[in-house]
Amino acid sequence: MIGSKGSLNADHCEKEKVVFKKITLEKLGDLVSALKEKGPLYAPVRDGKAVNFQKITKTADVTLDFYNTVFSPKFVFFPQTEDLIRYTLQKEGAQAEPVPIAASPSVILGVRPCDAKSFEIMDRHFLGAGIIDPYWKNRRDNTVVIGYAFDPAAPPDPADFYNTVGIHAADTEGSDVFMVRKDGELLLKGITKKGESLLKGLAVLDAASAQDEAFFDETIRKDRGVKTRFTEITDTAIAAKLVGSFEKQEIWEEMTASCIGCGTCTFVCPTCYCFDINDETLFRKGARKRFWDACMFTDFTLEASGHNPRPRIFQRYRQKVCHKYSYHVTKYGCISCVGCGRCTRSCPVNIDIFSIVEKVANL
Amino acid sequence: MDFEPKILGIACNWCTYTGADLAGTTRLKYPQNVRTVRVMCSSRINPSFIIRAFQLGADGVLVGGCHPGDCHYGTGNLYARRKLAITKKILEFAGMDQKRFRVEWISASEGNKYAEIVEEFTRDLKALGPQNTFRIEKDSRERI
Amino acid sequence: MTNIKQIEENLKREAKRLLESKEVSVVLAYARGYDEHHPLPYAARTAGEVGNLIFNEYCTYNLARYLTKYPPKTKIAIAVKAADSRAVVQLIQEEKVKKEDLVILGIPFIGMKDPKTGEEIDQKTTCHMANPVLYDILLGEEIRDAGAGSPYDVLAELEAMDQAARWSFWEKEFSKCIRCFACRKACPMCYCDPCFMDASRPRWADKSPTADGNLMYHLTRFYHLAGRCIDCGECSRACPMDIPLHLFHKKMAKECETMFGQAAGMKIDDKPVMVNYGNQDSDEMLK
Amino acid sequence: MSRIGVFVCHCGLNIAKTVRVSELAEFAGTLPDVVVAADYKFMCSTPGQELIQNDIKKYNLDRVIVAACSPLMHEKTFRKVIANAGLNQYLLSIVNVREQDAWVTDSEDEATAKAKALINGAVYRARLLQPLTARFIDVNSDVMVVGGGITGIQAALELAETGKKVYLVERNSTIGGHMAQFDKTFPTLDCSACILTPKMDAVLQNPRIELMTYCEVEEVKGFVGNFDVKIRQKARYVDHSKCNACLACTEKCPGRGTSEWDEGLVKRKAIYIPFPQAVPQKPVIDRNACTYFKKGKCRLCEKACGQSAIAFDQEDTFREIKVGAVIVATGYDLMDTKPLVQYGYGKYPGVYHALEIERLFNSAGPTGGKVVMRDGREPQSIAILHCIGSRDKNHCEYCSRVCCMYSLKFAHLLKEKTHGDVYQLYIDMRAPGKGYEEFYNRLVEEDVKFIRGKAARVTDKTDNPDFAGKLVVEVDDTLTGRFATIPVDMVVLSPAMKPRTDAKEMARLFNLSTDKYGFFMEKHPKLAPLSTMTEGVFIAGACQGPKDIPDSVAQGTGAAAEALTIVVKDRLELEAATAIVNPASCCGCQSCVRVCPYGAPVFNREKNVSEINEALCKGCGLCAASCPASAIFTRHFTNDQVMAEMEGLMEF
Repeated sequence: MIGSKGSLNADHCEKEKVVFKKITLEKLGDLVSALKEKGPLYAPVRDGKAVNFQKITKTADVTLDFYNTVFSPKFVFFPQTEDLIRYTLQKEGAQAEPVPIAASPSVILGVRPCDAKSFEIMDRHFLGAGIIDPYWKNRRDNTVVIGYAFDPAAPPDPADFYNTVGIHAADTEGSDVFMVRKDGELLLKGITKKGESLLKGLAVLDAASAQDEAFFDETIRKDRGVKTRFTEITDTAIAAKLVGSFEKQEIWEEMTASCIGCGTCTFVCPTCYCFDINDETLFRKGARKRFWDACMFTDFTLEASGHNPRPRIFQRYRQKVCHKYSYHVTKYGCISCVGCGRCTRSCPVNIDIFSIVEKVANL
Repeated sequence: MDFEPKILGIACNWCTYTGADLAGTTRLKYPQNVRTVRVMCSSRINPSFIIRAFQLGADGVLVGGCHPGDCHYGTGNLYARRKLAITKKILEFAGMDQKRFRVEWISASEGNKYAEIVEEFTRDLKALGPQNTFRIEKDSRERI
Repeated sequence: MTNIKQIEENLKREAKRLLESKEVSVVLAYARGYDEHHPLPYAARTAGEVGNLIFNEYCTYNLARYLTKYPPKTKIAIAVKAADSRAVVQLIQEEKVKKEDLVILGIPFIGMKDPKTGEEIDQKTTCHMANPVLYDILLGEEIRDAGAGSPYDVLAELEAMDQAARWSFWEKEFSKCIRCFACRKACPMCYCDPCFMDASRPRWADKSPTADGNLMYHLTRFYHLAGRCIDCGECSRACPMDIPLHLFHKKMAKECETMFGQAAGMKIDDKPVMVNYGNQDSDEMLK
Repeated sequence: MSRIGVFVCHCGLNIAKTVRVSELAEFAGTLPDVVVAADYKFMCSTPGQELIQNDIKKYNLDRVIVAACSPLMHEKTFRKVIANAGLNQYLLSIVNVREQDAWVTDSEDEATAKAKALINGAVYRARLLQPLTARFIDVNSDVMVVGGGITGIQAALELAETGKKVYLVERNSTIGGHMAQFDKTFPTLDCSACILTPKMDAVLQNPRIELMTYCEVEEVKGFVGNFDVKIRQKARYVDHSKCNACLACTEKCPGRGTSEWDEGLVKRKAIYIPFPQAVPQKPVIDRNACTYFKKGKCRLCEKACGQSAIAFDQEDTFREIKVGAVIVATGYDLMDTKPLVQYGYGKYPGVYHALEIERLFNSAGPTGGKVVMRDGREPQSIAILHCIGSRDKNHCEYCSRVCCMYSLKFAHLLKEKTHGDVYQLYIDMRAPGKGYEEFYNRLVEEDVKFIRGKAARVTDKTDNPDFAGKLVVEVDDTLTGRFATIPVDMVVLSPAMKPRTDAKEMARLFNLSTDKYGFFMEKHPKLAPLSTMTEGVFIAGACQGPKDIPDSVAQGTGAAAEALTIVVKDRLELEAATAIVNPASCCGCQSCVRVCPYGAPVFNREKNVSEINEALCKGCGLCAASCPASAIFTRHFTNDQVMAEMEGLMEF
């Protein structure tokens, strides 16, 4: 399980010095305003049918009445597009300047436990692979994550499977502050030092009672009982199974037959980190940009010669599954999936990645 | 200074480009706002060229071809007419002022027509002012 | 209207018959997904697999998209609803599939639901037809009292806007695009692979999702589908950002119908309008 | 990185008067990738050319931009200049700063600013230019002429005269066409056979003409200079290599078929030559009329033949020929007048159409040249009805051009032969040819009754007892404004000339376009009336539209000259700026195949991609603009080149 491997950001606070606060939901606006003063705030906003994290400009936009967002909040640390270098073409050649890596202290409010966990998985790649990605690191270091427990009373979405990958509906792991909803109130508990100092600096918060604390702990306990799906998978076992099934082309073709090859699943995924880098010029000005790419696209592996090692959809889908549940285990010690169910929910043809993983596990 | 619109012209080699040359040979005067790309046939024009021209900051786009029926390649401009007609509808529905996109059939002998159209188009575009609908704002290309 | 359970039964019966008689080697239909509200496009290849087939209100997806992935001469049976059948017709026009290789299983049904929202799909957001335009076997009774109205009614609001308002509408919508390309991949008519957007010479639009690149992508795609879009609404349903792409496609379909007198995917011997010209064409179209 | 040289021409004062040329060169010098920029009085002069060539060598240039007059003027000149300096000629960009800049404004500022933008556009484009090589193909020097009417005969004879080998393909068993059916020709009234038969004979005698009668073109492949044509030789059931044309067979034959040559007015034998002067003079067997083929016995012809030339077991054979150019001269059909029931053709025996009348006049015709009707009577009164089907929006909107004149000819001949009353019912009298108006004037003198009005109806029902037994022609006389009824014995219809019934099929074979009536379309109505959209295929005569004999003959000669321009060459230079498909991107939608006017793209079903036959491609770029996948590159006008040029033009 992921949790057993520990976290790279482990600066968890001591039990006895717990910072525990609360605020009524009516005063959510005040909390939002207070957080906004600390720096850029990212929080869930309803736009049409969907709720998504957005950089908050209007306090009233923030909503905490949602199951989960369509997109994961990974973009706060890893934006879909960012300029790395900006340049001007001149007679003598290009004049280029790197874009300074500057992130102001910011807060993400309302992150579900599975998403909070995803940040730690991404840390292994961006910080722990021998090369530290300065863009990721800078933003991670400067951001406080306020986690938000799933409501134990509400049934989980059928697409979700976070507890089968070892994450519970109210896991505090990955969060700096963890938030539980109690009737008309929000209970906020500091999980890390970063989180505690944020809470301490928020005058709008009230002190929480022992009763509140009991409710908080009870919610976490109850949420451990929330079941998403029933097949249990273990990282190393599934990793090995996948390696063994790699050559079974027919099975893969059948399992992925309905995939249309769009990039939706990878773009909504909290743990997909593949990107492309491209120089984009208009007139004489341009930028070297980094932006999300998707292994489901035909041109993801297209080589300059015209050769494509993964020309077919089943090969690309297999790559996605193998990467998340096998190669990632080998390389970073855990699977790269938090069971948030986003890919399944967003898939235009209702493909469920976990059903495929289950099939492979049962081969 | 007065607003001087930039017009991107795309002219077919056989009729409109030759007609534009004729306007010069006969020393007709018209505004210098049009910059022309020569293509072999109006049917060569990919509708994306028109969209791109507006993105690049053209205040107007003028496409010129042979009169239908007189195409050097026989039927090229008949296809072009459909392509450009639908392009016009796309621009219009996207919210581009359709007066900024003109398609004219100008034969090799119609130097005066060419000059008149450029004159008229320039005047119209001056009245419309700068095109800021599709124009790429160079500094706002980044997003988070 | 035939009961949906009955349609499912008919579908299974015909699929079994077609596969057993070897009339076809594949039946394209739907199977249960991770739950019954989320069906999966499914290709049954044996009579034994027919048991996996289902049909319910959530079987929205336009299966014509899968036709082009089979090698030529594969005998395929395909389950189609009204708009889906038009996609098949359009593909036949474009010679991507041959009529003689297909057994079209027509489904006359109104009241499909969007699996993502669970809500019933408003007919006006699709081609507003109840019966398939072409089929070999109809899996239910033809619907005679289909709702009134035109598929273009939903355009009224946008059409009434002035140009600036329309631009700000589309500018906002296109700026949402994340280039996941679900729209083009879900589209039964978008069978180019690679797409013009994947070309590197020239890059029609920046590879990163910039607002201007999004504009170029979508407008060009609207052009590529002008006269070809059969108005199934799949693009808008596939879009994770809820961009109402179908509205633009509808407008182009309406314009093509007005100018060229031909709607997409209605007759197999029509020639696609954008690779054709006609005697009725006039310079009025350019006004 | 490119190394671009920019050369600004003053053109004396033509450019320099309005454009500040040195400022322009200076500006060009500041642009990225431009390594040298210079201006000079006359770039096209020898010193100007040397300046460019020296700089190419000195600065190792790989792209050249010349800002001067229109590319339509001097692009070829400068291409040669850079080619002589060792650069590929397509690595040149011309900036038009004269016709489209200096000459169209008086403002120095405006002209200079525009010139800068144009040069910038050229620099953007030049970076992406690709070297192209002109390709040559060998040319087959033979020509095929399809159609052995007067037009085809003329074309074949003219070509053979130049020493070229000609295949003359005719579907009938003789050449001669419609002209062989005519008796006299207007306006000179000389005998048709007298002027035609020597030409037919000349064809037969010419060793360079291979006459292929009773043949049809089955398939055409290839392209200009190299057409592969498959020809079906229909079974004649007579071995012409053995036949000595004694025609003993035809005398013995008991079979009866309908004489096509006599427009069905009489019967002919089952083994027959169509008419006495037919070329070749060798018979064929009409299977449908032959007793042996119908009943299984007879074979009288076989017994009569001393050469053992009769071959009942003959079958159609096929032959492939290679030619460099094709002339299509397939002629016309006369409109079938039966559907125009108001004129009673086919209902009243006294109604004839124009070709039938021609046969009645002819001394070799069914009546030996006497004008007697189907019932044996000599007509005492005859009405000639013009514009039957022609100039009629319901049938053929066009004027058939020849009917007025031949109707006048008929009037003259009828007058001469019957001394009866002859009426001309016409809408307008059209006589625009040489000697035609004079001919009309002559007829006016000849006591022919001209009634200006289109005949409305021909009927045999009448209340007037004087008209009993007559055909009554009803007409609105537009000169008197009165409705007239004319009792006559005979009615002659002058029907429209129409495209051959199989013209569409023929058009498909040769990839020709047809106009809305079905006549073959010329490439340009004025400047290329004999060329078609398929290079190397020419059209002549009435297959392009109604024509009289002089025009047809002139076109035959013209088409021969056109064909000669191709086959006179050993090799043909192909357009270098053609389109090419990138098979890796092609989605197989066949849009290119559907739109190309030249049939250059062909769909390869095996690979599921389109391929372009560059020999057919003219480089218009329609396919590239129609390709949704951007898989087609129109060389020299590729998408990236055009887009880059636009970017450069819009920068300033």
